[in-house]
Amino acid sequence: MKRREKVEKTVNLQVDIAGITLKNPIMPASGTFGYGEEYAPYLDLNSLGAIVTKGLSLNPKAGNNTPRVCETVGGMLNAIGLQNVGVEQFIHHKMPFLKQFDTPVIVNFFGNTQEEYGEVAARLDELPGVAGLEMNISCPNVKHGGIVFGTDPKAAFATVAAVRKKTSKPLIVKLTPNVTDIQVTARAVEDAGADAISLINTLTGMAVDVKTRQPRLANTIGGLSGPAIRPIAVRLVHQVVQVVKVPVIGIGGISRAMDALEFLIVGATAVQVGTANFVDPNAMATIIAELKTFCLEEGIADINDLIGSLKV
Amino acid sequence: MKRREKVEKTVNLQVDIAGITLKNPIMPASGTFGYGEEYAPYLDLNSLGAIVTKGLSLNPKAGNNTPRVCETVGGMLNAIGLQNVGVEQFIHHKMPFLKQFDTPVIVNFFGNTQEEYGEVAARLDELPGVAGLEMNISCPNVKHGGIVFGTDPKAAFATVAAVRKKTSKPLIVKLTPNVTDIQVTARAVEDAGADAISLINTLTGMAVDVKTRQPRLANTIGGLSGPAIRPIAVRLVHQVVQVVKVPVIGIGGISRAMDALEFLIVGATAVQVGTANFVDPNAMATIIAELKTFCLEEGIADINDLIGSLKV
Amino acid sequence: MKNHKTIVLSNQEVSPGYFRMRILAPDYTRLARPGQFVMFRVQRALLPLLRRPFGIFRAGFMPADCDTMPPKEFIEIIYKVVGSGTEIMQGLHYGDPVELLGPLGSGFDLNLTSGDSILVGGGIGLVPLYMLAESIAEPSRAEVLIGGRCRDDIITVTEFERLGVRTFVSTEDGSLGDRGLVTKVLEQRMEQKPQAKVFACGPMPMIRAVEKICRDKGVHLQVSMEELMACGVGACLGCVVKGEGHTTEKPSYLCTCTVGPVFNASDLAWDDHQSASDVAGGDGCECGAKP
Amino acid sequence: MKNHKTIVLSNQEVSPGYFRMRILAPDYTRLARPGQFVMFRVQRALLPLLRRPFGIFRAGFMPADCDTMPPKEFIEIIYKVVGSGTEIMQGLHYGDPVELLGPLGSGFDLNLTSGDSILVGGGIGLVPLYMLAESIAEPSRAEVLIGGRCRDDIITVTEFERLGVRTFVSTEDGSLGDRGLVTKVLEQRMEQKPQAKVFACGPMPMIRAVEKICRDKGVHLQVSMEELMACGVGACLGCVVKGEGHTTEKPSYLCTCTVGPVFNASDLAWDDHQSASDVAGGDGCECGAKP
Ligand SMILES: Cc1cc2nc3c(=O)[nH]c(=O)nc-3n(C[C@H](O)[C@H](O)[C@H](O)COP(=O)(O)OP(=O)(O)OC[C@H]3O[C@@H](n4cnc5c(N)ncnc54)[C@H](O)[C@@H]3O)c2cc1C
Ligand SMILES: Cc1cc2nc3c(=O)[nH]c(=O)nc-3n(C[C@H](O)[C@H](O)[C@H](O)COP(=O)(O)OP(=O)(O)OC[C@H]3O[C@@H](n4cnc5c(N)ncnc54)[C@H](O)[C@@H]3O)c2cc1C
Ligand SMILES: Cc1cc2nc3c(=O)[nH]c(=O)nc-3n(C[C@H](O)[C@H](O)[C@H](O)COP(=O)(O)O)c2cc1C
Ligand SMILES: Cc1cc2nc3c(=O)[nH]c(=O)nc-3n(C[C@H](O)[C@H](O)[C@H](O)COP(=O)(O)O)c2cc1C
Ligand code: FES
Ligand code: FES
Repeated sequence: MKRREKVEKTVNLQVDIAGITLKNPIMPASGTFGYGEEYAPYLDLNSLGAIVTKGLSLNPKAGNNTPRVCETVGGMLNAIGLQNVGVEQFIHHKMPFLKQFDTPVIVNFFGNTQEEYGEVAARLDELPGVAGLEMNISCPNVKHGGIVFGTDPKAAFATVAAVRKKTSKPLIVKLTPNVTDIQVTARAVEDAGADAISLINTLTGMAVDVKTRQPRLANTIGGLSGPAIRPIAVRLVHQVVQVVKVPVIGIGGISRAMDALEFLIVGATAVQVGTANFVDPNAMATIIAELKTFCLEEGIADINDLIGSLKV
Repeated sequence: MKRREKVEKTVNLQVDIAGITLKNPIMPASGTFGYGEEYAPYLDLNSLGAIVTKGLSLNPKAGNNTPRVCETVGGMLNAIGLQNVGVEQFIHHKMPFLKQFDTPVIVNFFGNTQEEYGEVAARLDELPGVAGLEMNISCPNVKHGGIVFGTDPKAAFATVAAVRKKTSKPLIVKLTPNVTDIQVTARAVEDAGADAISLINTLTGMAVDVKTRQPRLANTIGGLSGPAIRPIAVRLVHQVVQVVKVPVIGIGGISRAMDALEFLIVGATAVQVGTANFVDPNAMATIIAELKTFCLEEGIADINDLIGSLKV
Repeated sequence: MKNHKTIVLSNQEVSPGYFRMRILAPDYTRLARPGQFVMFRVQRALLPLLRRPFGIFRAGFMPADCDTMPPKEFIEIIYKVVGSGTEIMQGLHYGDPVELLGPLGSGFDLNLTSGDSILVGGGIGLVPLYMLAESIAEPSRAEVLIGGRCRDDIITVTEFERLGVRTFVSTEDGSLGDRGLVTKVLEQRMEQKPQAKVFACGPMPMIRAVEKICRDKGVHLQVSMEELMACGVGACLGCVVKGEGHTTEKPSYLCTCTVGPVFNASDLAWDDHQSASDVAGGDGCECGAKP
Repeated sequence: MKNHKTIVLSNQEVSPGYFRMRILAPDYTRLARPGQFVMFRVQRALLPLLRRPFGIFRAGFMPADCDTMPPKEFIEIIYKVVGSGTEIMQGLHYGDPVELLGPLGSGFDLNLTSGDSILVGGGIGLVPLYMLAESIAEPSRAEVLIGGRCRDDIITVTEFERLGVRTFVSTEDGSLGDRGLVTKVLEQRMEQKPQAKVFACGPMPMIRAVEKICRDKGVHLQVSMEELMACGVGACLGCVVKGEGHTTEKPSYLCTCTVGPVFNASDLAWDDHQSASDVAGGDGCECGAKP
């Protein structure tokens, strides 16, 4: 009661990521929000900090065999196989819808080779209405025997540097958590010209149906996401903000404002909400509202004051 | 109903790890079962496949400041700081109790330096009643600026090789999951003379109290364990069994027989139960009983037939 | 298509292991079409994490509480207890808070029901067929073949009969109705009604057998498919089935949640067709009935 | 020390946000000592994962169901709703399955209660003090100082009075009893009863203040401590407090769950003593009472 009296009446939720101004620090995580239109019936897309699309490749990709998803304790595994409509279809059939909104569109993309990464970036660079690119480097590098771009700092540097040459749009690089030392990767992509870093992508995991003795995913191994992974994600963001100057977007297991706040407090400038969209199509709207309430109750006039305010 | 008729009447649960014969593949994970005596009031220690002790160091270790534990979704973080009574006290005050049981005792240990690892191993090597040693290589290497022995394959190799010289007892090496490529570490420790490999130790994680803006653990970062991490653990065991010949012990988020079976099916010869002991002090007894029932129902006469029976 | 934060109205076991739940559901009588489904959130907690998909059995009105209040709309689902989510569901009571996302997906094509119709359902597969039967203009020209492993799996017989739809019951173990697979009955009925269109929902092996029979006879078939789902709205791409002409080189995947769950059988690929329901259907019969 | 798979007998709100739960608990009247606690498993599901520690408020017998059956034993706990676990607890009803591990930990030293005793409790800290009061041979020589932030936090007053123990109530905002900290009352009562031994349980700032007062006056103090716990049996080493003589160079940590929760204050370190309860006690008062 007494506390309420001290409260500020307004709160600024606006944040800035590499020149992109977000109304608030909440946006969907790639691959969990389709191309935006899937959730438009449930959520006002204008209320979001940004819209992040499903990962695009140069050509359409059909994805993996099913089963593609399964639930685990506090999380889920997926092996969608990066199914997507490809960059051209996106431009013609998905972008017009997204342009209607007063919300920055961040396009997530990937390639099978360094060249392909560059080609997609170049194509998207020309595209009006795209506020920024998010580059997913968690894909297997087909030229180098399937090692993942993001797990080898040298490959990460080279790929980001190649993309950097192809676009002047804000470039966010999305890191995989499946590495020994995230700080090395983070510095490599910053050095290669990333304007921002987002993390984490999914942790690789596996589940077995003990009756059939088959993996629960057709692809055997998949990506683990959801609340279960949040502590790992918070730790990784904490480690990355210590060694880079570019802004960081925190991702992993965010379902509520409390969860988003953990990332902001350790130093993320914004966050992405993934699996929680499946659980509650309105999750991001609730998080934004709760964030505001939290700031009001704690007397925080500007959310930027919270960012990196961890007391250790 | 019909199925029950086909059932075998008995089932062999006995497995063999590096010359240690276990009545069944179920044993506690180090650090979650004290020195055995803590759980003796709740569980018949004779019913277990083995007893694995809290990690021992050469000298007693006091551990970290509190808070040392906190719950996360489907898991928990801990930063106990390897508090233990030290090898001498263990020998004089804990071992006599453990010797009463007809259950192999596996002693988990660690060192701050390569030499210390060797010294502890040498001291335990003389000790009658110790069936095997489990070497925890997830500790920061103080001589090399705090990098963790287990995250650098060369350091892992050297440390295991040093310990190997000091003991002729079965040597199990316990791997950390916080690496880019677990297969490299696994091969390194096998080459260095490990008789068996156990995994996983905890994943590093962090949680924040958003009101106080402090980390929930005094140590900031801690180890994530519990059901939340099981998919990651199963994946890592799956990857390791493909590249080593020594038996593998699966660990991570096992609460029920179904969970243990996932590890056995991907190829673990035995499993360890950790956090679940806190949740239910009788967890391992229940798991052993459920394992037997599962085998009976599925018509499996010998649990060894299940090991590595994954169908991909 | 809305997410309703709503409540359970009733929840009753209708056969061993099968429950019928009524949920307060504004607008569903107007919006829901036969064959559609909902994503049901069992509880506000994070366990189970994901919503579970259930077919809509029927939508209806409850008598109004008083003269000035409009009557309340509800839907009913029927579910079988198979895992963690449905185990929690069986414990829900009147007033418990739940969430409904829906109605989702495509429905059956009602234009196809103008002539003779044969509805083929296995176990829980009867659920969407009931709402389809409700919508058929001339129920006397429709019949429903109700199959199950044993007598416990035979549900909704009286409900169909009340609609005036002729029912044929069969169980694999003969514990209720004819002994044998529902597909055997289908072959018999198709001989009687060669012009009938077929509508099927049930475990994957049944669906596959039905598809083969219909393809061989050149009969139009609509099937309701099941796949593991995360989102239910086409965003996660988890729930795909293989479309007609699918090959490894040129794969074609269709979302069960948006393009389906009801498909024209001719729009799908039928060789080596894998599905979650293959897994889900694997459990033995525990009813104790003697064959 | 056993793990009982048992049931809830009753669960009632006794003050806003505070619940009293009765749980079927065989053997507890014989085994439980004042100051001990249980590790309570809220539900069989994995959320919340870990058990929650609660002090034993009392152990007793229920009237037998019929003449030939022995009466049933129960314990009672009183808990404040502060987070996910206690939120689920408040929804539990008669018959709901729960698990009790206990009785655990050390208790108060009853030998110290032969003369005058002052019991000091803040909020939920009254819980273990009540069972201590029950065990005091001459209740009239004991008195209990009941403190809280506001009137909602004042619990168990009548229960202590029924035992014949004199009660002194104080709240920080003055909404019930004297206005001010319970430690102010303690100083006053210690002047009246200079020989009294002190027994304290409550939020960490209170405990620290009580310790200082007693140390300054050279009065024997027993405190019940709270720490975050995972196992409750001494296995995880999560729940330690700093022992007397603790330094960074020569640390001394004692398990709250086995050596404690009740300690002689002189066995603990009191400089910069950190504890979970520092965090837990941080919430504002929401009772709405005007100071
Ligand atoms: C469009 C659609 C409509 C459905 N309609 C009904 C219905 O009307 N009544 C009914 O009882 N069931 C229906 N199902 C299946 C139902 O969704 C699953 O039985 C339920 O999700 C299982 O949840 P659980 O937590 O109890 O089981 P889990 O513990 O999640 O899994 C237990 C078993 O159920 C299987 N399963 C889990 N999720 C699904 C799923 N989405 N689809 C198919 N199998 C699954 C798993 O493979 C596993 O074998 C439908 C599924 C779909 C896709
Ligand atoms: C020996 C002992 C006896 C206790 N007796 C009682 C009692 O009689 N009545 C009562 O209401 N509470 C008691 N507590 C505190 C009680 O255990 C916590 O309030 C409870 O665990 C919170 O659970 P939660 O899931 O609701 O909260 P969480 O969501 O887990 O946490 C919410 C808040 O409670 C704090 N908390 C969580 N666990 C503990 C813990 N183990 N100890 C202290 N604070 C904690 C957290 O720091 C956090 O601020 C006791 C604690 C101990 C150690
Ligand atoms: C079904 C699914 C599909 C995903 N697809 C992509 C993708 O196309 N590109 C990408 O960078 N990340 C993808 N991700 C990862 C998410 O963007 C996010 O990094 C991850 O799920 C962790 O966040 P969460 O725990 O909030 O879900 C996907 C995740 C899921 C669950
Ligand atoms: C409180 C706690 C203490 C632990 N201490 C040790 C230890 O001393 N040595 C060790 O090798 N592992 C230790 N571990 C890791 C466990 O042995 C195990 O590898 C990990 O918890 C994963 O298993 P789980 O998910 O079943 O708990 C500890 C884990 C916990 C939770
Ligand atoms: S369930 Fe997510 S796309 Fe169909
Ligand atoms: S709670 Fe585990 S040692 Fe005390």
